[in-house]
Amino acid sequence: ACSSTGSTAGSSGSTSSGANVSGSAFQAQHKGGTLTMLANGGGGTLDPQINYTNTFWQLYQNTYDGLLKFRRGVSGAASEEVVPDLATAMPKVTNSRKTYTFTLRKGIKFSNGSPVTVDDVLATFQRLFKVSSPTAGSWYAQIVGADACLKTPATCTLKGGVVVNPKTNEVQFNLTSPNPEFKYQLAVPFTVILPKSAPAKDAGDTPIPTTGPYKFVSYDPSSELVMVRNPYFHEWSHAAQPQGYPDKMIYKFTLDAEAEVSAVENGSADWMFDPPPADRLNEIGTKYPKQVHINPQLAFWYVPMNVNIPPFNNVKARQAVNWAIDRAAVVSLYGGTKVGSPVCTILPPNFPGHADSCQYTKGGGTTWKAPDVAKAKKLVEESGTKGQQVTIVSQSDSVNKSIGEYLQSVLTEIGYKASLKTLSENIEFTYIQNTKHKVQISLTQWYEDYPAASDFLNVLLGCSDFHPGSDSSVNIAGFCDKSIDAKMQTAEALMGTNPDAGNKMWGQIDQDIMKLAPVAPLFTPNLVDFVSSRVGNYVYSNVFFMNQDQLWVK
Amino acid sequence: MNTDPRSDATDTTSKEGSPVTTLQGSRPVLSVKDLVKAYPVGGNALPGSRRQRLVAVDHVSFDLAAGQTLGVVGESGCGKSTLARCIMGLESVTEGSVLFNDRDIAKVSRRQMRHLRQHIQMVFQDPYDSLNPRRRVVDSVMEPMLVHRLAKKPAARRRAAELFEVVGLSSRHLDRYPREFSGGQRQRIGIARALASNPQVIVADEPVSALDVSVQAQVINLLCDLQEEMGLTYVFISHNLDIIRYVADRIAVMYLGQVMELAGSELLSSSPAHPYTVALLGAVPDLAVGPDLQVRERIVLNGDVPNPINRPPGCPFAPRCPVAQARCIEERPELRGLPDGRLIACHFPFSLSL
Amino acid sequence: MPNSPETNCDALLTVEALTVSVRTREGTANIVRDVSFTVAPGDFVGIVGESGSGKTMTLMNLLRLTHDPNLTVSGHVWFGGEDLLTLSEKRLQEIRGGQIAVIFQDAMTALTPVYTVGWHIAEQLRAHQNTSQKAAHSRAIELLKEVGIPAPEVRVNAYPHELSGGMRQRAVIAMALACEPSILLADEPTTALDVTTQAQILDLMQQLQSRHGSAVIFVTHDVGVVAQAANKVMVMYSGRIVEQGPTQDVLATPQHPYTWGLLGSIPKRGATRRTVRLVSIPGVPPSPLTTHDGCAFADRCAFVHERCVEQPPLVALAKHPDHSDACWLPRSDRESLRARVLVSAQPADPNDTAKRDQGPA
Amino acid sequence: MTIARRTTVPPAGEQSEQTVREVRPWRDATRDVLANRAALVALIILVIIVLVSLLAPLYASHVAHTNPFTSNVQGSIVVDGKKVDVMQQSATGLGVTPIGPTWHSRYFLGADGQGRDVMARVLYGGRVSLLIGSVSAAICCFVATALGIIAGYMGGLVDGILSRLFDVVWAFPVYLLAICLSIVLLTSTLTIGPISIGSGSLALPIAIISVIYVPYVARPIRAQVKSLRERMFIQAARSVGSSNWRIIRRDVLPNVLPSVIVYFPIMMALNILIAASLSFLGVGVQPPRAAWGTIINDGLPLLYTRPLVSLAPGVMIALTCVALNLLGDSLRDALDPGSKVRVGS
Amino acid sequence: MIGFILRRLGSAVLVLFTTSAIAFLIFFATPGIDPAARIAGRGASAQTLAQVRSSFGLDKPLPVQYLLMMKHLFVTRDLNSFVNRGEMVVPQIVQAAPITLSLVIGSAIIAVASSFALGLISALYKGRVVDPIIMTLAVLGISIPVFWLGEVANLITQGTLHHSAFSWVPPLGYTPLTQDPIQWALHLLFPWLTMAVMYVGIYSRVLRAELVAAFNEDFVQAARAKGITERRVVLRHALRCALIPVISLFGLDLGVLVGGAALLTEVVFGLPGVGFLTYQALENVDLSMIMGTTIYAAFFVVLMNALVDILHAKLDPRIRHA
Ligand SMILES: Nc1ncnc2c1ncn2[C@@H]1O[C@H](COP(=O)(O)OP(=O)(O)OP(=O)(O)O)[C@@H](O)[C@H]1O
Ligand SMILES: Nc1ncnc2c1ncn2[C@@H]1O[C@H](COP(=O)(O)OP(=O)(O)OP(=O)(O)O)[C@@H](O)[C@H]1O
Ligand SMILES: [Mg+2]
Ligand SMILES: [Mg+2]
Repeated sequence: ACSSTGSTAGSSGSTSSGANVSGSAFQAQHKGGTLTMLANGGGGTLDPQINYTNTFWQLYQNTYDGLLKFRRGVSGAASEEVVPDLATAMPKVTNSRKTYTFTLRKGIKFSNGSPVTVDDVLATFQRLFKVSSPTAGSWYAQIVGADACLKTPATCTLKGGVVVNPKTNEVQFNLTSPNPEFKYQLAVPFTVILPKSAPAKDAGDTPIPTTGPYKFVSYDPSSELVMVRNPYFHEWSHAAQPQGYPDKMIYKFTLDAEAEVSAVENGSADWMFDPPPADRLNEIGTKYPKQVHINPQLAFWYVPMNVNIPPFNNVKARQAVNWAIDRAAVVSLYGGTKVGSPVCTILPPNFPGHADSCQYTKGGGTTWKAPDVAKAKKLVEESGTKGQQVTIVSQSDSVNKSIGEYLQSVLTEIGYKASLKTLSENIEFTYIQNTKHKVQISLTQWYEDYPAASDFLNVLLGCSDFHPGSDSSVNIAGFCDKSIDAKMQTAEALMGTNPDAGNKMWGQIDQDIMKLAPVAPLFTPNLVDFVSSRVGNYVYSNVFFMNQDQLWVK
Repeated sequence: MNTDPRSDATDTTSKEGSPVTTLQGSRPVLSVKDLVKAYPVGGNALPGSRRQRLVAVDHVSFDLAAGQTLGVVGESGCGKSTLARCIMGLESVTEGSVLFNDRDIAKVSRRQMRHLRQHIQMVFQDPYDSLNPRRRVVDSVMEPMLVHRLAKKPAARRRAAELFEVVGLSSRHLDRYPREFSGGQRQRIGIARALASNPQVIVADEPVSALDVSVQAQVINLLCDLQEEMGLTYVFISHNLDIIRYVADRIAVMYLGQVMELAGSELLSSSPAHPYTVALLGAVPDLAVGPDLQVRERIVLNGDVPNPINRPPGCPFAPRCPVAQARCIEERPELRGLPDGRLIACHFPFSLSL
Repeated sequence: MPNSPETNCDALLTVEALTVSVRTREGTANIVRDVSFTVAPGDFVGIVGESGSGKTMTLMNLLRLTHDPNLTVSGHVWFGGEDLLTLSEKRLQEIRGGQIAVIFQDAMTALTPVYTVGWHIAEQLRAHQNTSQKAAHSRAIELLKEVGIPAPEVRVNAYPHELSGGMRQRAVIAMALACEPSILLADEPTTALDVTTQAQILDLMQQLQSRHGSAVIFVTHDVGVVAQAANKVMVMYSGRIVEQGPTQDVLATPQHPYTWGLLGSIPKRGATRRTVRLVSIPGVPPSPLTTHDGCAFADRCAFVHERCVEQPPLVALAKHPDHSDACWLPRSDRESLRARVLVSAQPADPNDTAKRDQGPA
Repeated sequence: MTIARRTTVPPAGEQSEQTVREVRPWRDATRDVLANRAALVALIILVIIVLVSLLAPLYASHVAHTNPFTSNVQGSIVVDGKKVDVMQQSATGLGVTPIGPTWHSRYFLGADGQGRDVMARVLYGGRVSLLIGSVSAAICCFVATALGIIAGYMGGLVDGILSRLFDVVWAFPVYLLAICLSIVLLTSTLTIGPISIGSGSLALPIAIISVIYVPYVARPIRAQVKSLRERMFIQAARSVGSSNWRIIRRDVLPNVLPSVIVYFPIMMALNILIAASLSFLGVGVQPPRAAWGTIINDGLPLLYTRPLVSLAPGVMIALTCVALNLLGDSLRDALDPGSKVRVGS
Repeated sequence: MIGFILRRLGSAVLVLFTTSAIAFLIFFATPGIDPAARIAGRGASAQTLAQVRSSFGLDKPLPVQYLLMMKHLFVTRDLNSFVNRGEMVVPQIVQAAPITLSLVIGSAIIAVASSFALGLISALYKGRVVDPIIMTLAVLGISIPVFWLGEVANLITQGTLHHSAFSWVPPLGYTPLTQDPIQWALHLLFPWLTMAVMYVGIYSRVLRAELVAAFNEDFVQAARAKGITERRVVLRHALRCALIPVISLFGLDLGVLVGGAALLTEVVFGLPGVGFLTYQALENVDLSMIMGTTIYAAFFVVLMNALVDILHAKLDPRIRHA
């Protein structure tokens, strides 16, 4: 009975205390029923090698399997562990960490009845390039032969990169250089094993056969997605892919968040994907405390400042912003102290490499206490940037906009002529990345792909992710400090050999970066899951959130 | 005048020695030669759609000497207003020419046209519509003077005041809006406007049709007096034969865009030659007031004016003509001169009498 | 029937002191004042007068056809022993179109543009007779034929705008005659038409009237039309009847100065601007808003005198009891005064600008 | 014949000088508007709304003592002797609710999601909304009049092209056009000659809104000019020798002006509504500026807890638009003689 | 007649082309919405971007891209959404259309019925108290922002009163008619009413004005003179003629509404109709979807324009022969 785990875990963020590492045994009496889930809109294509949304990554956990997988059926830190899934065991790593060898389990069938073979594995990795999977060029470029695949996807063979042996059922990956994060990258949905018959193009709304406990029946992005049990599924690893409880899962996509809350409240739906709107939090917190589960997320909201154009090319100006922002106020705007906690570092609490430290808080200390507006004003004065025009760019949804408005008010207070420009979330993220738009300061957020410090520090503030003039330049601040970049290389290399030392080094890099203040971290959000009263067995994975298939609806 | 409309009117007159078309020795002020005005109607500009031609004015010719009045009479839609607009240069001419003091209005440049406009002015049918309701009447009257730079504003205003007195209005009313005037008064203002640029020719298109009988007489008297005083030349259009007979020296009877008969006023009313003229005269009730009052027997025509788009091939009047013969339906009669000086477009003149 | 007039038992319609006034923002306007007349069967009554003299208002209020809440109508309109002004709406509906039909001035606007001519006639028929749609339709064709519309089987399905003005007016006449009314009210039925067409219509109306024997009340501002068609004439000025009588009498020996002006302002045959000057009545008709106790024509009258501040009554001529007028001028002087009006106009003196009709101001 | 038809209405009695009432079209219209009770009420409401909007700074600084543009998330005020947080944390720590109406000088209508005084914001919002409404209505009417006159007077090809253009703008879904345009303009600064419209600028919504309804006004104006062209007084002006430009200025313009004036308040109401709709869709006035529409939008997340945040500006919009529409109606009655029965004169 | 049809078709094609071209150009004038960047996902490498660009034809010249898009939209009808590659534009619109139609038609029926009643009463009782009351309400109807009214309706029916007076109101959303007619109607009731308010305001005002004008027409008086009942005078003569402009107006509005102008109502009430689709496409700056909905909208506008012309000719014989 893990149902209470999440809700008790919420307060401090240390969720591992009550976690059941091995996961609970299957309780047959709760098997059956239909789980109804709600989301504001569909998650786009159903193709797991292309889809890059939280909405569907969560679903792929109980439908598809990769060679590896983050542990399922458990809450807390244990869920960050990578376990063998379709592979019989964790890979043998040889050739100075450049060769990974897996053995494929036998006797597993796709939901269309065909068996899972090593050919499917090879085809899956070729398809990764053929369909131009979003991270094909960044995460999987080190596989031997990936260069050619990136150039001409249609003829991708990955010869020498992915070597399969149908006799031994072995799969071998050869990399051009060591990649400490490779195991994580094999545990995300991009590399789930698909039948080789899967079309070499975006499958769109057409489901591709699954291996997990559920399969997709129908998908209409504007109305609903239906999943039923995969008749060919049997549990081969309780840790990687446990049996699910509901017989059927329906995901509906037509309501807005307000309506979703009402629907879950009155039991016409069991769970909502979207965070409950801020004005309903109080209501559900007081009226339905038992149905609310709050869990910390490995993410942070932050304010990147463009270090290459005025006024934030001046470090004092950037520091001033860090001093001035009242993180508590921002948390208030986000929904209150239960749903977010102020942060001072880039790496979220509980994230590998995180070390408590706070350089910009009134009175000092390792945690954030209060803003120091006087100091901020002084710094602005000293920087000589006072009175300059500053435009903040934020997303246009109500929470982002209200934080944006707050920032605008703060910047005005410390001496800038600030204005706010809100853009639809789909534009904003690419808009602020492109240096052509001369964005001075913006509001955005970063959610981890997998639990590795480089996924924050290197990706967000490393020189390699700064591409002037491109819409894909996730180093929004345009921060490129040669010495820090060198340190990051070292830390990354260290991760392969000595993860603890590596993580420690990442923590230091975090603080070094914060001295230069290219960003102002605001808070780390907590995920509020609101479920209907009949739902039991709530399990929350740090990586892919709630385990939908583990919910009891009976 | 002979049947060839292109020949010079004065010459033909001298040849025929006709008393009616005498121009009292002077050259014509206004001379219309073979004027045709056709409108494209129906269909559209797209290729493939057949546009039809509506001939509103069909080969009309006449000369007008200074100080004379030409009356134009005819039923609704016979092209009287179109003729007036063509004379005024408000409408492009399809064929033929309108000569004002020997200059072809259709061919002069825009600047010259503007200059010419000064000398030909118009009085409109609807006194309620011919004055801009949103402008003071004085502005309307001053407009020709300002446009033609005949006077600066204060002088123009003084002249407008004079003109007001001339047409029998008080100069105190200069600054009023048209709404404040009765129809007859408005028509006087329209006349004042027409006089403002000292024109030689005034084209009056049904100037009294919209007015009450008692007021009609006021306006007709005014126009006649002004003509005497200023030596104006009029083209006077009306559908009322009584009025035309009263004001005109010569009368052109129009039917379906064509001149049916053109003759001196007295000649035309005393001995109409064209059956249509006869019918027209007959349709007008004669009001000889007094003990000798008697109502004359009328000639009632059958049918309606034919559609100007599908004109009959023969005489346009043939379908309604009580004395039409086969030839009338087949052959269109040309306008020709008769010995008594009148011009007529009929194969069988004098076949119908009052 | 308490107040039914006994005097005119042979009269078809008797109008007594019909008065129409209307409330406006500027005050109350008397549009029709104290109008009385009778119509016998077979009469063809012409009402003449200038625009705004109240002709239409008189005619329309006989059947209470004006629907303006600001209007007040008083007096009596006796028809068949009933006072139309006090009759119930329901009974009135039976009379309208049935016993008394109306022809409007502009046939284009008097026909609902979206229905065919046949539909209009059928509606008229079916409003008063219990006939089938089909019978009504064939009767419509007959009626159209009767008023001289060529190819009535085709025209019956024509929409008003598809017909020429004359045909439209004929169709309206056909509609009005559909139920064989005993009285036909016609408001300027020929004003919008060409002279030749006007002659056709007048001819037609006279024919039909003599055939059906109905009485016609006929409004026009063209004295010529009255002269041609009517056997009785009423001259209206400023809402009052100023002269009335048999057409012959009124036109031959007009009594009222206004009638003189009216007749004199029409050019006579043979008269031209060089020989004769038109008689014109100076000024314009008074606004119905102005309240004048005396004779309304006084302002424009060449023979105005002290008595004119009083409203003259309609008095019959001694010799011709049917011919009456409302003027204070002594009967004996009328002949010479009339001659003066008409004679003074005779020799036109173009140089005498003093004679020019001055505008009112 | 009905008396509404001008040609049968006899002129004013002109017997004597004294009885003649002077006619001044504009003054008459003003008098008519003022005589109409509904119009008078509308006018008074409008004047009040404009006045209080103009006096918004006075209210904010002297009555409410707040700055309606500064977030006040952590602030607190004293209400009835008790200290109250402006943004009240719920006991469970889930959710924060802004203070409700105090019915005192501060936070009279409560606070919005940023802890700002709703009353002050609504007043300030009025300034922006009215500005957007009036300026875009003015631009729209101006452009539409110009185009309508050109199309109607020139006729032919020019008319054909302009009419098609109106058709296209009309067929283009309004919101689509507005949102598309505003996305373009938001993300890239629009530069037309010396004028450059940045994202924060009010010129942005004004520009968008004034484009959308140009056909709405231009089409009837075009039709009116087309029929005016056939009117005799225009022919008279032409026959007198006036140039086209002079005719347009002296004869056409004064005659379409009444329609334009009638359209102005109606367009203003429409524009205020469409500006609000655009704000609702997230394009339009950008913060920190607030128009009524943006305040409604800001208040939507608080709809169920603090409905006044959205209700108050909505009521203001409705009130303003009712007043403007009533004014437009009575202007139409006063300026368009065709629609009214005039007797005597 | 052929000329008429040709002209209609010509202008329809012109409008469709221009609107789609405008939408297309606006899209490409907008920075930061490079579809490739979004298709490729966050943190995509430059190669991936280039790859996506070429595979989706985004590196071709604009006119070619436009033509390609048109081809996918009309010929093969397999145009994919730019944001959610799996979504096909045409089926999405086809699916959303019935919802918009349900909304618009229901609301139109309510609007027409009530505005007829109100306009007729108002015109018949012109000068009495009911007239100004109705007309003021009508003005109010056109003065209330529809989205605000919708939100207020939601506040009332879904807020605190939801548990008492309005417990019968289902939560926001849509149920297809084929699935459950009663739920369908209940779901749409408040959207219908909300959307109808403005149109009731417009039509009742127009109808009243037209009726008042018609009552002043000679033919109404002439009809009375025929001795037919007042009822017939009003309904068959005055109303029949007054209806013509109202019906044209109604037809045009219907076209615009079905074309997506019901967007605000759909968004407020969570109805996944075409307007909602448009709204989402705009939020996501999804060009192909925007193109789809724009052309769909323009199509309906043009179609309704044509229908109105035909209907107009049917109702008004004067037009037929012009
Ligand atoms: N702009 C135009 N386009 C097409 N046809 C026209 C145009 N103007 C006049 N017509 C047609 O030309 C013919 C002559 O018209 P015109 O106005 O000259 O007649 P009219 O004799 O003045 O008639 P009325 O007595 O009614 O004024 C008519 O059939 C009319 O329909
Ligand atoms: N409903 C009304 N309200 C106010 N005044 C009216 C109304 N109906 C008519 N009048 C006025 O009554 C007077 C007489 O009108 P009426 O229509 O009877 O004149 P008429 O003699 O028929 O004129 P016309 O020859 O122009 O048809 C006019 O001055 C007119 O303005
Ligand atoms: Mg004419
Ligand atoms: Mg009349």
